[in-house]
Amino acid sequence: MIAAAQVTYTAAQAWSDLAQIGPIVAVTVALLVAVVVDLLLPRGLRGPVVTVIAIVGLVSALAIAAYRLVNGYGGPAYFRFVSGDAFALFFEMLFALIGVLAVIVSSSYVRRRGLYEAELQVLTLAAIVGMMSLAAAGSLVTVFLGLELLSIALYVSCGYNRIELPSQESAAKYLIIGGFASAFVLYGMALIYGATGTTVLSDIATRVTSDSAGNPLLLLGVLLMGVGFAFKVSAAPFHMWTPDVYQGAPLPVTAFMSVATKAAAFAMILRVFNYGLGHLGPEWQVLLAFTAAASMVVGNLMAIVQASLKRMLAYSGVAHAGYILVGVLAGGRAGVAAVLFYLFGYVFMNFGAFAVVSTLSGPAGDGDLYEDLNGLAYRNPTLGVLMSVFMLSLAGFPPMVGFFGKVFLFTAGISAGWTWLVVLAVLTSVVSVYYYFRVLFHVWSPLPEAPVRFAFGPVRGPVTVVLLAGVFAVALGPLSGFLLQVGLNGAAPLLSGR
Amino acid sequence: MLSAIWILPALGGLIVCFLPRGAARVGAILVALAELALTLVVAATFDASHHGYQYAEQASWIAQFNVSYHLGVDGLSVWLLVLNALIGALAVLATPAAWPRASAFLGLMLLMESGMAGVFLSVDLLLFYVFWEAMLIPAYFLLWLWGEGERPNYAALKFVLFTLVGSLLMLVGVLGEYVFSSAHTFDLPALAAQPPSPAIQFGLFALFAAAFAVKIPVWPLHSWLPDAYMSAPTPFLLLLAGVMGKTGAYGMLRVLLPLNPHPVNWWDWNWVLPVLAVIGIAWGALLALAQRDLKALVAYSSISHMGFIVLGIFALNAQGQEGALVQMLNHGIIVPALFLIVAWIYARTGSRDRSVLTGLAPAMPVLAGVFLVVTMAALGLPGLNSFVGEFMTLLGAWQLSPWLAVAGCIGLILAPIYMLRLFQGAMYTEVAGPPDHPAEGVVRKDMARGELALIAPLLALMFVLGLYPYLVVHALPALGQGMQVLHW
Amino acid sequence: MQALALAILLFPAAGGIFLGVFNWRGSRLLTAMVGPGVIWAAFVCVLILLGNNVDQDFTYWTWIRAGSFEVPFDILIDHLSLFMCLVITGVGGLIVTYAVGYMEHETDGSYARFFCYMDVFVLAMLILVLAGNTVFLIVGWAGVGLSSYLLIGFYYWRRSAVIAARKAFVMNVIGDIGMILGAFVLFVSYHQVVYLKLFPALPHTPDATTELAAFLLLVGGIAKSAQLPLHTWLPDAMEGPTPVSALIHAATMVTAGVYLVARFHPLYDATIYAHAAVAIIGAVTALFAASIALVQTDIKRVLAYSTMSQIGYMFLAVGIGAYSAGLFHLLSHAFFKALLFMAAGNVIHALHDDQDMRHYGGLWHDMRRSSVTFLAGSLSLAGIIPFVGFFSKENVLGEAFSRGDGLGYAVWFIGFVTAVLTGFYTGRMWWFAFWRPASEERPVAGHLHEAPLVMLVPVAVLAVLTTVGGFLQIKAIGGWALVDDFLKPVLGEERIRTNGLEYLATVLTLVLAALAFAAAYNFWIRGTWSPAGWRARYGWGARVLERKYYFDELYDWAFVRPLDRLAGFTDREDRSLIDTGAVDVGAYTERGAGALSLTQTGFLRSYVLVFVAGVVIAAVLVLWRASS
Amino acid sequence: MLIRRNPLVMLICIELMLNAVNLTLVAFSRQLNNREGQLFALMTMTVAAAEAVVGLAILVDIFRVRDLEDVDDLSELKG
Amino acid sequence: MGPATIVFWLASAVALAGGLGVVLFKEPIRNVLSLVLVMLSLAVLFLLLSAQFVFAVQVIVYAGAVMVLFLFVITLLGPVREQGTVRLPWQIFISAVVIAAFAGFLVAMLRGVSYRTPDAADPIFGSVQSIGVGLFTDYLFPFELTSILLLVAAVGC
Repeated sequence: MIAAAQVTYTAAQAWSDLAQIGPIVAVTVALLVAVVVDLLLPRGLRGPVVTVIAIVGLVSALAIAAYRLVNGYGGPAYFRFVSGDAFALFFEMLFALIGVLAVIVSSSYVRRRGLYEAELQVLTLAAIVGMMSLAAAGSLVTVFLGLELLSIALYVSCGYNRIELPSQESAAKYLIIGGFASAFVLYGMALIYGATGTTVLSDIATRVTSDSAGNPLLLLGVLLMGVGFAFKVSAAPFHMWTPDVYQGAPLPVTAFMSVATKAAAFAMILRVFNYGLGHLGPEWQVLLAFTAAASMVVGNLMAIVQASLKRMLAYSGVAHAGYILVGVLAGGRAGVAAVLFYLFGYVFMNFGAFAVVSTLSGPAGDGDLYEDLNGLAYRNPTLGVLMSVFMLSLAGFPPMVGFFGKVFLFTAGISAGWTWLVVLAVLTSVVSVYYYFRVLFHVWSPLPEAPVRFAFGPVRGPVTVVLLAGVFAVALGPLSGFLLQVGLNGAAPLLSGR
Repeated sequence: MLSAIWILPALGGLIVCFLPRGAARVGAILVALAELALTLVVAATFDASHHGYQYAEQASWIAQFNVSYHLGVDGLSVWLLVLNALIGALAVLATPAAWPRASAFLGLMLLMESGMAGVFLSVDLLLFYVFWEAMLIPAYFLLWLWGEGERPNYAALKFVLFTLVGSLLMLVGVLGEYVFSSAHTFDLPALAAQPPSPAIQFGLFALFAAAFAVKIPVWPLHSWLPDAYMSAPTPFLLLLAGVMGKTGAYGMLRVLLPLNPHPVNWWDWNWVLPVLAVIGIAWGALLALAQRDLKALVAYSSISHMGFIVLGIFALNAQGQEGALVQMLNHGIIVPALFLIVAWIYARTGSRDRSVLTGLAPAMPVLAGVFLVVTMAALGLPGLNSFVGEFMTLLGAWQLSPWLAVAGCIGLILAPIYMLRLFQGAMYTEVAGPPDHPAEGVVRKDMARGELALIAPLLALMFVLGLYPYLVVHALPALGQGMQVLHW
Repeated sequence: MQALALAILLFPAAGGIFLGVFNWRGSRLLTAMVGPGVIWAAFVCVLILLGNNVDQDFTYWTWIRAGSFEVPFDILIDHLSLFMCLVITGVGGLIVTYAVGYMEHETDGSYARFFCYMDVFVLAMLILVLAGNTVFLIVGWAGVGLSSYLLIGFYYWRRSAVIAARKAFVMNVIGDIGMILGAFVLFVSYHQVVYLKLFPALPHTPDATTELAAFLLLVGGIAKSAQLPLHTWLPDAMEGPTPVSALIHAATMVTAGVYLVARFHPLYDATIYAHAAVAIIGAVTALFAASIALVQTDIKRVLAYSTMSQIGYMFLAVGIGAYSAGLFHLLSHAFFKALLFMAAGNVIHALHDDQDMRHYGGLWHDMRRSSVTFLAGSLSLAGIIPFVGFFSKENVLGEAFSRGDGLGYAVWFIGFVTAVLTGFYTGRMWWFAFWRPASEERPVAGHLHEAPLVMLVPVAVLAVLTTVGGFLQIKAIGGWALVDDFLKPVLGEERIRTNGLEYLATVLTLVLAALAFAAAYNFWIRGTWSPAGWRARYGWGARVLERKYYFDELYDWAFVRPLDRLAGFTDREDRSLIDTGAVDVGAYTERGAGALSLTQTGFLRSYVLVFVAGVVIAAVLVLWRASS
Repeated sequence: MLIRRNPLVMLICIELMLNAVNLTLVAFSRQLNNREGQLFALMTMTVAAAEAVVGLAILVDIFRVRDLEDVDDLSELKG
Repeated sequence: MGPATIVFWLASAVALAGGLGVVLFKEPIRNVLSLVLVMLSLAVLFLLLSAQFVFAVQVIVYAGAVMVLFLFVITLLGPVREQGTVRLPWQIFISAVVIAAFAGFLVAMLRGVSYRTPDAADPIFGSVQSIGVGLFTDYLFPFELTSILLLVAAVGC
């Protein structure tokens, strides 16, 4: 009889493992309840109830994450496949926050567009579970599964608006290229597994030492995974999908995707590259340096000539990916903390901008052109001012968080020796000011006589979201010291491996 | 106390933005005058003997990078603060009641004033940079939404992009300073104590100088000025021309020189900039000669005047730099007066073209008299304020190298020519007859009492600073220790 | 005493401000009272100071302090400055009282404005004279330039006046810059600004810095005293009202250059070339101006050129080291030139502002009193025996003659020739304008009403001074020299020992000048040598003189026109070179972006292709990095 | 995948690539003699299946709207 | 040349042929069938690598269920041959070049790998029991994740 391998897994340890990944559990529970409720309730009630459940789940996840972040962080759980350390908690808190915002905005958007609401919330919840597990991943397997769960949830939500072709086209494009890229990642992971013999990141970290740079398996693995990650972060040579998908997908999905995927992808890069393959530094840094430089240039240049707001914001996302890559390249505690800080700030800047654009969309379709913004400041002053705040923050003007993010990123960059990249970043961000100010031009240009395409009704939901995002964007500027400290704590566990 | 100086206009500005037109105007005036009083109190109680920063306020802001919210005022910045507050108050008062969207306009003006006050106050490099950029945003909106001329947005965008290229390069400089200087802090005096190696200083100098050169503007980077000044509305122009240029020059004195005392690598920067300044003086003067529009003439003349300031700063000796500071104050007094007068002439005659304007003196004798005094001050007539600055700047430059001073004198020779063309072009050409029976066409529209009251403080300052510059100068030796590069 | 010294300045300042700001629309009487009264008050203060024999440097407050460069606001009271103050306030007071009458047909506003400007001028002149340090000297220097600009351009509804004013001001600014650079050199090499500290610091042997400083200060002197290179503004300055010409362009301002050299005599003693240059410029200008005066038809222009010529004499005197002789000639010139201007003013006033001598004639008969005074002035100008002009001019020429070296004789000879020419054009002016029977075009045919009392009294006083003044210093004929003794404490010992010969020279010049004056009689009146005949034969000479040796055209061609062209060039250059440079950058980025956006074709397969291309590039990079 | 124009075929190619990865994983698992590789292979299978399902669903949606058999037709979003 | 190596060469040849077939056949149905062929040959290879459970799953689940679904969808949507306008003429040429470069890299990199000869596999290595134990102890978390993944896929379509 083949003796079964004896594995001890006591109940106590089960509970402690569960506690480590508290937020993920909360969101999963919410997801399951939502699915069940979606089936049982009559048509009318479904949408709002699911939204409420989603919000409750996310808020509780947020609470758990915050609570754990405050007093003591956990260690690895489930045989080091996932860990509850500060880094993971930081991101879980971030994703829960994004989730809450996204759910509010999408519920009112969907209702206005006459779409079917419940499924979208479920998909968002699923995506968040994927992201959280990705951020908390302890092993390559979890990374891959989190990535796939996130991607598939997004493929579906991109194609959510079944009636209109652009939405489906964006979903199809995203799926095919996404599959292609995840095949690359998978193959890279297989090679790393082949070379190191284990998929657990902490073991990989110990086994990969600086002298093992010669091992071709590792090199190829790094290359392929680097390519896949760059795709996910929509860095330059692999960003081709971003504008089309952002433009095609329904607006709240684009908003969620632009912010959440970027954050999750960067968490993944930090986990795998900075932590796992720390000693292989020079190799993957060259790769990321190339993509960073390319994405800064391409992102900013392309954004100038865009006519559609969503495409412009997509390219600005590509550019910002380039800036954040500088932080990743810098590595070290300052670098990682700068990345975390910038991601937190970027979330609010970008999400706020998208939310403002989403308030423009009426039953007829998304208000996507610059002209739709004309005289926004006069029609709805709060939105106008807040849009200006977001644009200025994205452009990196001081009182707002964008500036401080850039300062920390560039300081880490320069002290790590990437001065040429920082200078390139600075010059390209001057170009970025041009198209951010073009938005300001339309927002503040005097009210045109011709009625704008979308006179939009009362939009309390997204306006509150925008307000919240705006307050965060401005308030975080002066309070950046506090947030940076949180980032530094988050970065600590990551680097303990090295 | 010092925090109040920049918070008061900031808060005031925000509040005024949302007040209705009437209340906004009154509120703005109150805030501006309170700010002026505050700065005057600081200036009055400023004791010149004490070296280093007074009224220093320090609180840690971002501990990880030991960035501290550190404000302080010393000989250099105390009078610039007063100038900022004074010109701000005048600008608010100069806004006519029937100004479109007045409350937003006044609010943004106060915000800009608070930004500039912040620049003069901050002793921490990062805080300096934050205020440096923050003052740009209201300036963009003011220049664009209320700009005259055919393409205000083009001018505003050009202004912002020009300044931004400079200031973002400065950002790299600021961070480079933090990284490369062994002090690993953003505190100016500490950074000045341990400057990095000359080669790094060379690079950092270039980065910082880019930002300040655009702002002042120094010769090759000045092409934004004509567009910006021509399309700027008059009240905003007072602040833009009067004070914003000075932040650049102040930055040079506060940040650029102490932090990189000898930026020598391929070439010595301390030699490049005085030459550029002198070219700027000549270039600005020549351009002013060629202008037909009065406002453009004054704009270009201010390039020439700013050239003196930069020349003084880079004379790297006591006379030169003190002359530069005095010249900053003088320019900050004279240019707003000139722009006010040009605006009043424009209001009365409807045109700014030097050749079209016929003799106005008989119609407005008081305006003619005031215009005469201001023109004389502008061309540096000894006895009035501008001479003191120019004399000491040229004296400093002479000690640097006689040829620089001689070249600077070109500006002195050209100044009377274009200033008198400005004055006589408007006032005296083809006057129909002796003053008591002016030509029929010219309706007697002399200066109103309000306008006179507006320009009176500037006139008084011109005389006071002309006859008793010691009032300002005695504070100078108590410059911050950051200035030890200057072998007094 | 300190307060009194400051009072000299405060009186005219107060007057100027009061008239300028308050009394602008006030009563004419008040203006008439305040204007001259303030100057007489200053005169009284000067007298008091003179009486108490004050010789002190009063410091009031620190003007500028920048490290070692310390400039106090201080007034230096010594015999030289008191001497100049006497001239300024005394003659100035007379002229301003005369102006009360001369300007009465002006409107209220302009009347007050005129006196305000006059007071400002006197203030500036006093600052110039009383300044105790180089920087304050420059302040006074430019103040005088400003007030001359204001007064020349007083009739601003006349375009020519406005142009003349601007021209004068720009010339003065060039002079100011010379002064400023001179002050720099002095401060940089001797680290002193206050006279009393600066002069002892000066070396006694001539070296490069003293030469340079002296030359630069000389540039200032030349511009202010309208000497040769920078003289073109003086004739045009006649656009201003006659009292202005009298005060500024005869008595005070133009003599500033002489005062400057006298004040900086330790510096000039320590130089050879600069000192000689002063003399040469003075002599050449004297000759040059006298020659032009021969052909001028406007009475005020004749007087202007004669002023230029007389100042040439003064420069000649200080240039050869005879400082007190120069100052004595300055004093005498102030008397008779102011007299001539005011007398001419009376005539112009009577003939309704007609200044052309050809329309005069028959004045001896119609305006006897003014003619008498004018005769006294003319004789003094020509240098005839009893008048002050003779003594001061001969004194200068005597000093030049007895200097003994080459420079002395050359300069003396030029002075001698100029004296003859002066005699001739003065005679021409007298006979042609006054003695000749009334010409047809005379605006007022009948009996000319003589000037009012307020205009005649100052003229009479000056006439008396012109005749009596000579006896102050009759050194020319071997007598006592009061002026030299008065100025000895400041200017030091006389450098030139007089030998017997120069009396001979003096007699020679006297006789020839008298003959020239007489010759003018039959040249213009009896017509033995008809003017037309001369003009036919030496036509070209006349034209050259009339066109003032084409200096104006030269300056215009050399400076004014190229400046405008250069300005136009820079304006175009600024737009094309720098402006488009910046804008192009924006355009290129835009075009680059456009090209890039073409790659976004929308075809899925091209995206995948770019993706794989990216992978290949990344692979190359990683390989290169791994191998290096 | 780069050459074929039919979206369905593209999905098949992706499946092929994932199969290839499975092969390498199992091979390495055998070589390193630990079972992680095989477990990972199982995981990839489920993921591949899920992706195929979703892919086909989306393509069916597109086909329902208009009969497309060439992926290049999908090019409204560009520029 | 034991029987195992023969089977190995045979199976890998078939897999290669199937792969080419998937890419080159014009008819979609032929592509799917060749993919099934590839999957089966892979299953045989798995057997050789003593991964019995994976072999079983591959054959039953993957080859069976997924491929059948593909077949079904293709037949539903009309298996028409590929033709119509060729929108991107240069696409084929450039992609060929790129693919060649990429393959070159793969080969160059992998040639240098030194393979360790695997030691003898104990009997329960690839068996269902060891996979089962592993799945429910070490891989517990990923297992749960896959369940969520499938749930989403179900909701999605």
